[in-house]
Amino acid sequence: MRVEVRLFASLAECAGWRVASIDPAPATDVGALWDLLVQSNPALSRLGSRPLAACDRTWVEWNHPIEGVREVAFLPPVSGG
Amino acid sequence: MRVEVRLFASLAECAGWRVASIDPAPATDVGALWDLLVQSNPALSRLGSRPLAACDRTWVEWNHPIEGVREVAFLPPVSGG
Amino acid sequence: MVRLQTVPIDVARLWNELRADSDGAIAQFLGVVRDSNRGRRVLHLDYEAFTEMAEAEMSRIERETHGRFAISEVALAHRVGRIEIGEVSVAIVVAAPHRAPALEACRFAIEELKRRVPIWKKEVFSDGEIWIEGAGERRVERNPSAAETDPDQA
Amino acid sequence: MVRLQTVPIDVARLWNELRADSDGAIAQFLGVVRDSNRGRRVLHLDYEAFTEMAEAEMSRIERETHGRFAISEVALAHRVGRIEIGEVSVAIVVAAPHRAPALEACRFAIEELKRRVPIWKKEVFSDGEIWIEGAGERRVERNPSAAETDPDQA
Repeated sequence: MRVEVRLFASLAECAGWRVASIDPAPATDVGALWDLLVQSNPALSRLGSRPLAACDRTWVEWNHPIEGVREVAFLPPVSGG
Repeated sequence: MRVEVRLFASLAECAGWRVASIDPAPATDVGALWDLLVQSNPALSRLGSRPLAACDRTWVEWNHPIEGVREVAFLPPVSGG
Repeated sequence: MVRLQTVPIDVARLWNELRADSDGAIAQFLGVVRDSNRGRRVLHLDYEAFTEMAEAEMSRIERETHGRFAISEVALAHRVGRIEIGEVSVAIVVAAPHRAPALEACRFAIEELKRRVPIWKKEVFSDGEIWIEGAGERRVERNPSAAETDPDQA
Repeated sequence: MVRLQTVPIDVARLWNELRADSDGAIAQFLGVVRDSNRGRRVLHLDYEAFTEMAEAEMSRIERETHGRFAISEVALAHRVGRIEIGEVSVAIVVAAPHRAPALEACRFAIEELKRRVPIWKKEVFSDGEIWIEGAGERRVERNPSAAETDPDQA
């Protein structure tokens, strides 16, 4: 299984990429997937607390399962308006 | 002593006049002055409850004294906006 | 900025005049003439004002709004005379550095204007006219012999 | 009506499109790009959106606003890309028969938009850029090696 992972704003600039197709194993939820990303991109940990997450364009909690999800987005706290 | 009395909106249409110079005696407050007007214009009593009042362009209560006032306005409940 | 005017209210111009580069928020309320009231078709409205007192009262509301909220500017504009369906009868525009005071000041100003400013509207129908007086809408027909209180509104 | 757009927001046109003759109230909020933030002079802003989700979230807010308030229409428009000082970044316009629901729906929609819609702004200064993230404004310098949390905003 692979999921499409998307990063935005400071997260994308920090990681140096915006979209990637990733095999999430062994992560089974969104929080564990973020931890995987931080392992391979240590700069992401400098941003402080964990970002927000959305699965298939809907806000989710960190324990949201990845099973059946096509796209996981990691999002800084929003600042539109 | 004379005061300038002004009527607006339905009150003016009902009385048939908008401004008059009136000797308020024996009335000494705004409420008594209104009662005098109703005596000489019985149609005004058909409007139901007493209107609002302003002395010299400021809202006042019914017991506001007339002494020293140049202009007394009787006003229906407002409906601007 | 306070305006009682017979010509149409130019809203975009109002807020261009108000806004400064240090303002991040503009809140605005417009009252517009509706085509009906309680099922009766309105042709147009006629607004009458006690002009001198209305301007004084609007200026007092302007000052009170500045005193209560962290805003840069507030404009109160009201039109008088004949106003057609769809035209703006009243406009409140507030410019402020931030949104919460802008929105709260806008609401305060329109509520105070409707409560305190001596202006009255008359609805004109194809078969008559009615003064709207007060929030309770005591209605008074123009012909004194027909004057009555609308029992629905008492 | 929901719009995420790179071209300037034409506010007068928005409310002319929304308004019907049965509406007596139009409430509007505009966010405008300010020339400074915490004493630092801003040259312009760059807004980035997660476009597909932002549009979906704005549509959800539109539906929720209709569900909560007695309104006729609500428009949410947000601009993305580079925006100059004094330009409108966000517009909420509500048309309703009466003023209380118009004002309350306008406030609800802008608060929800700011809380939930995935859009981020970057302030561009003469000597650098800063992402504004969240109400608490955690600021992240562009260069990862300079990334830090602003102690004033923690």
